[in-house]
Amino acid sequence: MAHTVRPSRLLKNLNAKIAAVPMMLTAVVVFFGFTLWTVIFSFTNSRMLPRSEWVGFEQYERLWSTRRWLVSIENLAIYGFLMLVLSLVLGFLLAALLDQRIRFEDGFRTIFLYPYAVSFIVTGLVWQWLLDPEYGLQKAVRSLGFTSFTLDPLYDPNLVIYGVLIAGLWHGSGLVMCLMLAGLRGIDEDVWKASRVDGIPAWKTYLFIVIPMMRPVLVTTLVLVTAGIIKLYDLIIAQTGGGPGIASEVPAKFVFDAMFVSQNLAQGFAASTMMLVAVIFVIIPWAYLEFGGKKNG
Amino acid sequence: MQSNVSIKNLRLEYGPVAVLKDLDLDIGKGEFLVLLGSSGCGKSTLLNCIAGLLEPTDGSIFINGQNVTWAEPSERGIGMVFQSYALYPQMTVEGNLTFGLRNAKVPKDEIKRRVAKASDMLQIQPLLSRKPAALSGGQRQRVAIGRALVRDVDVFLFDEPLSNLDAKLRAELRVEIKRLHQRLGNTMIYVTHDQVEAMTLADRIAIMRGGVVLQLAAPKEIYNRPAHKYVADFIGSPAMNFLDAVIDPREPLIARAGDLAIPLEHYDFERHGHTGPVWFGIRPENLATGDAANSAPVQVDLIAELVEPMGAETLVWSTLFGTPFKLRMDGQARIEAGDVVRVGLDPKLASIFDKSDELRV
Amino acid sequence: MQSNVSIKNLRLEYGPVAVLKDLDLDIGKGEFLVLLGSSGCGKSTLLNCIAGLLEPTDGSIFINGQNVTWAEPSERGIGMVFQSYALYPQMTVEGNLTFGLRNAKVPKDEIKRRVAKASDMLQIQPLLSRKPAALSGGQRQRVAIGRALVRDVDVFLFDEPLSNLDAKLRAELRVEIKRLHQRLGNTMIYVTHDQVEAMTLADRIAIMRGGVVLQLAAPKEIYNRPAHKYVADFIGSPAMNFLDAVIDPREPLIARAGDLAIPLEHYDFERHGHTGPVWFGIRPENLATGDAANSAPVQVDLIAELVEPMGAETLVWSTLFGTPFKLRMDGQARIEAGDVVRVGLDPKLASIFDKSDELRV
Amino acid sequence: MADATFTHTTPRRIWPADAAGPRPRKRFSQRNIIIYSLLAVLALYYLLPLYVMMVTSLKGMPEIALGNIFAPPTEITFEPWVKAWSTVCTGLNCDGLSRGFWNSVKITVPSVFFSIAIASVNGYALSLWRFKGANVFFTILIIGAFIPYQVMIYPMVILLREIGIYGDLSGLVLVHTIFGMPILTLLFRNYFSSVPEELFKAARVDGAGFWAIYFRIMLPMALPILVVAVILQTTAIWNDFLFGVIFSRPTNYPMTVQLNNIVNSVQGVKEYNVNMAATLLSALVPLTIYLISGKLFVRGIAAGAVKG
Amino acid sequence: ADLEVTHWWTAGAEAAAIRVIAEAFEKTGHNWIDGAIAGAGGVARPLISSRITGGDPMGATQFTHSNAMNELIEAGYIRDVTALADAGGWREVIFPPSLLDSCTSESKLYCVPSNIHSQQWLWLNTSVFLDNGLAVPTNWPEFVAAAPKLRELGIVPLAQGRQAWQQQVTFNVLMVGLGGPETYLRVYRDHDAEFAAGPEVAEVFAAAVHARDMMVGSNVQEWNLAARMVTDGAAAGQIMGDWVQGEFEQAGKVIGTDIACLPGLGVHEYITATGDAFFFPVSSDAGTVEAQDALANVLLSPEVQVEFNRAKGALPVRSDVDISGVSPCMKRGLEILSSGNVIESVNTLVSPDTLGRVTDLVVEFFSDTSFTPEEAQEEFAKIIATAD
Ligand SMILES: Nc1ncnc2c1ncn2[C@@H]1O[C@H](COP(=O)(O)OP(=O)(O)OP(=O)(O)O)[C@@H](O)[C@H]1O
Ligand SMILES: Nc1ncnc2c1ncn2[C@@H]1O[C@H](COP(=O)(O)OP(=O)(O)OP(=O)(O)O)[C@@H](O)[C@H]1O
Ligand SMILES: [Mg+2]
Ligand SMILES: [Mg+2]
Repeated sequence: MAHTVRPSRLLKNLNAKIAAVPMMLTAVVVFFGFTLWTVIFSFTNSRMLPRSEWVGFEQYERLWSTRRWLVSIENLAIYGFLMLVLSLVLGFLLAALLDQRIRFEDGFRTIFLYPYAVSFIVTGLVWQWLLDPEYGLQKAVRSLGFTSFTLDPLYDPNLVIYGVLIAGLWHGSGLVMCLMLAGLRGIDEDVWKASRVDGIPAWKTYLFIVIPMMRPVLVTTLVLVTAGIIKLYDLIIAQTGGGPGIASEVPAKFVFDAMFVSQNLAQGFAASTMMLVAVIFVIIPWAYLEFGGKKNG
Repeated sequence: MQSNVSIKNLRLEYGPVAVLKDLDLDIGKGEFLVLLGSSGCGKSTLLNCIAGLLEPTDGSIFINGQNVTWAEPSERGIGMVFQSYALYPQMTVEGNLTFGLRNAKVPKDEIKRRVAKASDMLQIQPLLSRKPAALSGGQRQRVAIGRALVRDVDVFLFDEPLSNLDAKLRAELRVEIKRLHQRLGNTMIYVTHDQVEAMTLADRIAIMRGGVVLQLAAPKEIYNRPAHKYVADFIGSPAMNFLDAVIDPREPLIARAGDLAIPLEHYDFERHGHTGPVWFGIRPENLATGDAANSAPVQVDLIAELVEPMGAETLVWSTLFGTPFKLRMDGQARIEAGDVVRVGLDPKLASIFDKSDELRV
Repeated sequence: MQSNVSIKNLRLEYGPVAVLKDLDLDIGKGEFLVLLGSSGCGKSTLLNCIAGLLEPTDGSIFINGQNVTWAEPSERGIGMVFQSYALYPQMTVEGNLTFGLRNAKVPKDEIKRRVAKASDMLQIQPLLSRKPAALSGGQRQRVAIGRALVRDVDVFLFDEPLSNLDAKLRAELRVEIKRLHQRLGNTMIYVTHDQVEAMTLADRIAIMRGGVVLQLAAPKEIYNRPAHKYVADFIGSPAMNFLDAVIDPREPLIARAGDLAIPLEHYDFERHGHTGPVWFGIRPENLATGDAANSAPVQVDLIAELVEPMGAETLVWSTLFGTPFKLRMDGQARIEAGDVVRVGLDPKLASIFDKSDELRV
Repeated sequence: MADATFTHTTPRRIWPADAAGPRPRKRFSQRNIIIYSLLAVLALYYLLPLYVMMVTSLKGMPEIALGNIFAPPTEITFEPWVKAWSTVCTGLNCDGLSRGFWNSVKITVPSVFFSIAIASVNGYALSLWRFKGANVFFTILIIGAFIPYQVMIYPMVILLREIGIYGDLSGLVLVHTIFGMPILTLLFRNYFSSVPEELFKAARVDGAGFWAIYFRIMLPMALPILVVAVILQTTAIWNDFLFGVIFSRPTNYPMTVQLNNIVNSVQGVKEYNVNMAATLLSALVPLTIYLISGKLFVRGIAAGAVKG
Repeated sequence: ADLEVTHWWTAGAEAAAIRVIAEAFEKTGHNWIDGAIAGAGGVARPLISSRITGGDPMGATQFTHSNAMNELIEAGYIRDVTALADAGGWREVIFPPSLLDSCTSESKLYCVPSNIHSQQWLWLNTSVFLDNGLAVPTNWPEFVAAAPKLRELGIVPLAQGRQAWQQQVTFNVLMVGLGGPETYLRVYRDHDAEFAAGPEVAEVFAAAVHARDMMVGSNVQEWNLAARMVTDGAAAGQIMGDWVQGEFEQAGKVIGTDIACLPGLGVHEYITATGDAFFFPVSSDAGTVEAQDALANVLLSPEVQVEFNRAKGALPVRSDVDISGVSPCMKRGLEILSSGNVIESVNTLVSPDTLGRVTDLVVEFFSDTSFTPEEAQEEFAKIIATAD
């Protein structure tokens, strides 16, 4: 018979290991190696081309004294927080409405989901037009006789990020709805019955029983939404270009501009390293939530 | 018997399919009624209608004399226990027990009192501060019962509460539920497809098939005098043996099966003088073997094809006139495959069904 | 008896936890061995080791005399049937049966022949072109057995093949598997936690607990002379009654339980002269009632607390010296809760276990 | 269960709004009115942009200058569509979006194929073969899903340069495959984890190896999740802007980049109608995919994507 | 051979201009592959440089004169065209010579200038003033004074696109025009932070506040849309480089009569004479090199210079070509050039990084009315202190 002695550990599942080589390479070279490279070069004074002249934390000091960076961070914080909360709320609301055994469920679901199919570029452009005071909603409402109606968030530095949020929500809440709906459908029908027998109103059942039961779905959703928020870039490019002024700048754009427009790679690396640090702070609690209690993935 | 839950002409349709077909049922106060039937026969549907979780298409439901057909589940005075427990996973056991009461604004000390009583009764006091995930299956089911208990209602509904548990636990909890019923004296309606549960728990059993009740009677009656071939076949394990027989109109007191002539003068007819093709049914445990066989009115010799020793008893599989024929013998009986067994058959203990409508004759 | 599957010193650890602890087992050619034990005792783990689906930490496995400890599952000459059927959902029944053969590049007509034979034996010919989704549970399980059958192997492994089926179907398929074994004469290793299956199918039963085999013996032996209190408790439904008793060194042939003195001169001791605290165990079906009670060596009067009529028999729940005590009576016995029953107890039929090591004395 | 909801006779769950007491049923309860009006209002928010784009893209420039964006076109013209597709200029290239469209196809098809092929094998190996150390790589990969692309772009440029495929379609395909890997692998891993392990064991007893099990057992079973993956990847890659800008040369620009160019190359008056037609054109493929297979998407998500 | 040429000339007049070059180039038997990148230099520059460093260089690329190219030149990515220049005698014909200096490194030439642009212009729609009974301003202070009246009439005094580079241009035009060349150079050439915090620069910031107020209401992004506001009469003026003339002319305006121009804002008449240039990434492909040679020669051929610059509204880089027919404003520009009132562009004075920081500051300042000039100047001085 083929194996009478214990085969070598390395050769065990050899095919599986070979098949996983692309993944290992990606993980080690790209996600780990590249990130490390970027972090290392953020301590140089590289300009247009990477070079290894060490300058310590100089890039970071400069970064944190740059107004545009601070504005970017603040914008991302506002957008991220609101996007997270509102897309979860809106997505859940939509899913809960669709879960009421309504008619035309497929139709409504498609309506809520289709924005997810279009690119951020399209999303940004559309909402730029809709929120254009000379052309879009404001003009339309004014022409109905409400002449004092104002809706021009994209031209108000204090409101522009909310204008972006409207577009972001439009784009992303459909997917959240989809995930939530799957979660709701996965909940034991008997729990609903039990709460009905207990005489608990529907909203309370959702709030105190159903939502806590949907933790796995919520975690998945959270991961997807958060990963999307940090990468916020295309939408800004298409909708506001960072303006008015620098009022809607975001870190991803800051990095891009620093690396390619200002040709200060190291500054861009420093900024992206800061983004990485922020991400790690997001991931740690998530990993804890996800894997903390139980073993085995 | 004063009727506590009363169902009149209940009909429920899913589109063109009627799941409950003009069903009538009266359940007395304090009665333990078991709804028994195979999967898909409409037991859960009926229970959900009584609970108010499904809207019937037609008919009405009375609880304590009041028409509750359109009332909210929480207003019907019912408590319900589910197969999957349906505990609220993120609340403690105490939270689970009290959620409904707190919601109904029951005073604090009243809640306390009821929880104490229920948890005492079910011996779940040490678990009160745990979450359901930290409980075993049996404990969860006990909490689920407790949740119904604290509602202080007249009618308890159980939907296969034990079928997710393993055999040992099932037997234990079955006894607990029976005891609970004896102590509380509430009306209980209990859905199951396990005949042992039905036989041991019920005051009366309603056997359902295809949305109608085939027979509603006490367990012994159902066991000894099944009204329908389906009931006879469904109840009893191993199932009843059926022989293809004919009652000739010329000799209405003899059933002929194969080359046997079975005298029926001691058979307790439901429909006297019935003739024609029939199923002659006899339970494996009602067949006499050994010495007793020789004194039975009818005797046959069978070849044991397969012997299943099961500890306390032994099952023997054989064939008679081309159909499988089982007998149940004592656990210590020494018999092996290939042996010939003389079997005695007492028509008094048999059940005979008309072949066309499958009803008892 | 020539040994076909032989397991030596098998050890399997998940991290620090040893799931199988230096387990030894010899299974004879053509034997039907059942692994019985409660959930989590390591039955599936052992079976998976034999099949080559898990790598043991230590020890070795021989099949047909060859060391296969490190061989691929497909090279071991085994066929396996799983609890969840594990049919390939996108293939037809025929595809399912032939997948392994096609993998092994068996010639076309040989495949045809084997499929014909297996499907004939299992009566699944009409199903060959259907997908598993279009089959009932019983049919699926039959196909799963067929898949093992066509491999034409010496050893069949079954992992709780029937536990996903309903009671009626389970009883039927059980008989089929038994017949299959009688016809094929293969070695079969069958995992279950259902004692009825174990009792009826097995040539020998290995009762496992916590990764070790507690007792390996024929069903009757296990039922009548359990070697361990756990085995005694596990086998038999309802479970054996246990009385807290003491054998005084001064009178080694009397066990005292409560105010009873039970003479042991007819008890078949395993460890002669054993004294000290013991469990005195007696099965509910070995208790005599009625006239027979009066002629038994020991007699007690019990109050029936709960009566469970189960058709062919009736269970009576009572209490003796503070512990629950069950008796099993005839199905036609007329008894109700509250009645006093005289019970006769024959030490010859009892099993006694040492309290410290729980082994039979 | 959804299928049954469209028949009149379906018994409803009774809800609090239906209250107590014997009373006849109403077809439109208060509850339904609230639900449907909420849904209608929300649907408006989601449909508004599509409506405006549609309507505007069918108007002529004079009408746009005058009118209300919500007014339907008085005279429908398809000229903006034609212009957007085939004649609008970026610099000297006046072949509209059509070139970008084919570029997008050329980028999307291989990228979707390779990223799914690799990720599904990863997910399969991770969930069923579980070799030592696999989880370390997987963890890095998942953390990688969060890392902003900006962190990795520059070294990526260097890598592609060193391999010699910078600016090539193959380079872009590689980039999409790499950055699509985390989420897709997670998706497939979760899905394959929910496949009964016994099936895998049965196949091993039947003598099937790594690839045989993958191709003949697992892949055919993975249809729901494949649909999800194809939809997600197609839309993500089709809609990608950043990688398209950085890793391709103008002759290879995907549609999104071209769209941005066209919309931003203002020559005289802003031609809203052409821009919107161009926008709709660029969104056409993913939109069609969603409209056709949205139901499968939802089902697939429910089947495997949701488990944590 | 095929030659891919990247550029960001996508606006109407610019596109017409590049077509002139492309057509002339194709006459030499080579094939022009157009690599237009929309969205101005800010979008295009990174793409161009990442393609060059990424090993996928285009055949040639348009670029503004700036330090941005220096690193690429130093790293050896850009072709040395000294030989071509010597053969074509470029040093003799190109005027002003500073055009070549800015892309000369270690006495080797790396670019081919194509046109001269000057940024320091204020353009005014004369009919807006005259129709409303106002005099056409002749300098910045007069323009500021007229602003309130224009506002009353519902006219935006100053139309400016909101893109970052335009705001930067606006600010630096104010710096040259109002502060004068000394101020400008002390800040950007000498990086004199103390001076940058001083009163001269404070005046520039004060003017910037005026500009900020005058810009309210010009909610457009692109410069050509801002130009359109001017030609439509929705706005009165625009600060923009001379390339904007192309847009005015396309709208049917006559430069000099319909549109008035004030170089150096009519205060300090100094202009930068920088323009666009073409760079040739190093290529090992002989065909490509040949095509590059051809393009270099086409760019500087007198016919192309005339036609191209006429279309683009820029000045030719050769002093020996016929410039009859250029607008009065261009003539004015040429005069200023000849008189030597030329200053270096910020692009060549400071690094893109420094300029980027200045741009960020200016952009924020122009968009946020609560940003006081004092704060802004303080920030500005900080940037200058670390400028390079
Ligand atoms: N939502 C539904 N739409 C259509 N038919 C349904 C629906 N729910 C249940 N049914 C049908 O109603 C019949 C009765 O279902 P019910 O759940 O009452 O059966 P049951 O007796 O409780 O079975 P089980 O023992 O499996 O729980 C079944 O045939 C089922 O197919
Ligand atoms: N992958 C694993 N990691 C750690 N422990 C495991 C793993 N798989 C099984 N075990 C443990 O091994 C023990 C034996 O498991 P096994 O599946 O063999 O039990 P079993 O006897 O087949 O039970 P059941 O009747 O429930 O199938 C259990 O206690 C289980 O917790
Ligand atoms: Mg049911
Ligand atoms: Mg198991």
